[in-house]
Amino acid sequence: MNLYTFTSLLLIAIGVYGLLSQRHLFKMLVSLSVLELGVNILLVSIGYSKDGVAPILTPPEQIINPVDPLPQALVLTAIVIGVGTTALMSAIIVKIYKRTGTLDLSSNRGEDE
Amino acid sequence: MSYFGYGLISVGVVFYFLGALGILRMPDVWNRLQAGTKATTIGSFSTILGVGLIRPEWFLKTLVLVILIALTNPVGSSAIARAAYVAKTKVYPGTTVDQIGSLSSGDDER
Amino acid sequence: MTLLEYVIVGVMFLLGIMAVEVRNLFYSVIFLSALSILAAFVFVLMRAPDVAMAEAAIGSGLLTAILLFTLKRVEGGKNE
Amino acid sequence: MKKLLALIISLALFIFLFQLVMETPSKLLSERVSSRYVQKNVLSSGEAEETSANLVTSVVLSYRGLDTLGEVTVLFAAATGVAFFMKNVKERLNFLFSSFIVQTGARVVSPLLVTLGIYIFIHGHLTPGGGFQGGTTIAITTLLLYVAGGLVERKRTVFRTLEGLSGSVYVLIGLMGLAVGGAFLYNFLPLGKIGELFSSGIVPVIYVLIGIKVGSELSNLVLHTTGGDNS
Repeated sequence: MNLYTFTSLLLIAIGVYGLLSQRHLFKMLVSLSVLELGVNILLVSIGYSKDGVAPILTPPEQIINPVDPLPQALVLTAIVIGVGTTALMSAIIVKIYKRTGTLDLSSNRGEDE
Repeated sequence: MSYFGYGLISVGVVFYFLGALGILRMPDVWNRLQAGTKATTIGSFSTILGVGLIRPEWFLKTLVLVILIALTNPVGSSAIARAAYVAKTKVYPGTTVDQIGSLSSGDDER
Repeated sequence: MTLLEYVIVGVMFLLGIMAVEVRNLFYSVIFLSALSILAAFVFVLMRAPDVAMAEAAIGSGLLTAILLFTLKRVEGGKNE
Repeated sequence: MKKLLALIISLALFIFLFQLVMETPSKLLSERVSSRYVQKNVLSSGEAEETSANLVTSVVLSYRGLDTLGEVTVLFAAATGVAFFMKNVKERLNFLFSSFIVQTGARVVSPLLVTLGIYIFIHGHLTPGGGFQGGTTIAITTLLLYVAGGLVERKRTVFRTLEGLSGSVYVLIGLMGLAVGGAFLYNFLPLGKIGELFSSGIVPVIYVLIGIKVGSELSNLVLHTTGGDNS
């Protein structure tokens, strides 16, 4: 348990709080981005060790005590996919705005009941 | 050689301090932008070149960095200033000259 | 070094709360962008330079631009 | 009232996750899954997975190469979805601050940025960086040219062609590995020594392809998000 894991848990809690409390679609998108950032930091911080070095081999010697490269590879692709899904969500938000004229979830609750 | 590099880094730190002071003390957006951009451009130049003089094997890389900063920093600050003008930000009352307004008064909307 | 880490963690916490809670949607996007830059710095501190490069390029550049374009399309959003 | 409930729920989640992380034991280096990729020497030139200097690249393209193909496909699906949803949006976004200075600056800086992106993804197996980061840099160049006044509006078919071509060549290299060595994405090129540019077999080739694919994909995504006539 180091400081970065604590940070990531804080960010995850903030994201969940935003998703639960906000009633505006764009704010929910921002909350989801914060949540995603927290999950990325959590995954990398699991592989972090305090006296580790970066997992890049430099020519003179063997690498002694690197941090775990497996979560880093996972997070690397997760970040790039995250921007794709965020763009998809924002396109859907634009479509919803063109259809209904509002993005506030509490105002058009009566339509689907 | 390396003492000269440390001297350049000290000059850069002084310029950074002046830039921060200007951002705190200046009255409106354009004055702050001018203080910040000019001071930090010179500060970044001398700091990066100082690092390049201390470690001579990095000198070419630092030169490339200086060229990139010289290309991008004025363009960025000009874009920010123009955006602030278009957005009708509040102007410091002591300002006397408005050259953009006199030049393109009609076709501001483009 | 540790003082720097504590300061960064505190600022990240504040920026996260501001990004979720602030009324103006434009400010919300800007706080999210600043949070991404600090997250890239945290990745550098965690010895993950690859992830830091991707996060800095995407979080400050592409994600902010896409969210701002969306915000301009929905005419400011009219939050409340 | 509702905010209080949300606060209580998120605090409970935070405490639950905190307990969970506290009870997870931290593993030693030799017990990790990735220890085989970590313990390698610069001077040796052994198996296929041991000859790229960047361990993250080695994990991304050797250990999880098929996953990476799937992830690039997910990105393609997201870009297609954005194009579908933005199809009927007619109006373009205009930028009032695209002045003469910005246009000239974008024209000067953009070749340097594209060169930087290509450098990043060619050296992906030696230094930090790789296909994903270089592709993102190229997409940011597209964004810069768009903001500077729509200098890339005619390049959409180029991006689409490049993206389809690189994806096809990725699958083709995988099938060639299947034909030569009996496994999909088998590393059939000569391996070389760690630290040189032409080393570690098909890894730099695939990373260059991923860089081109991600760059054109994200550029298409940006151009679709800005709307206009998507054709």
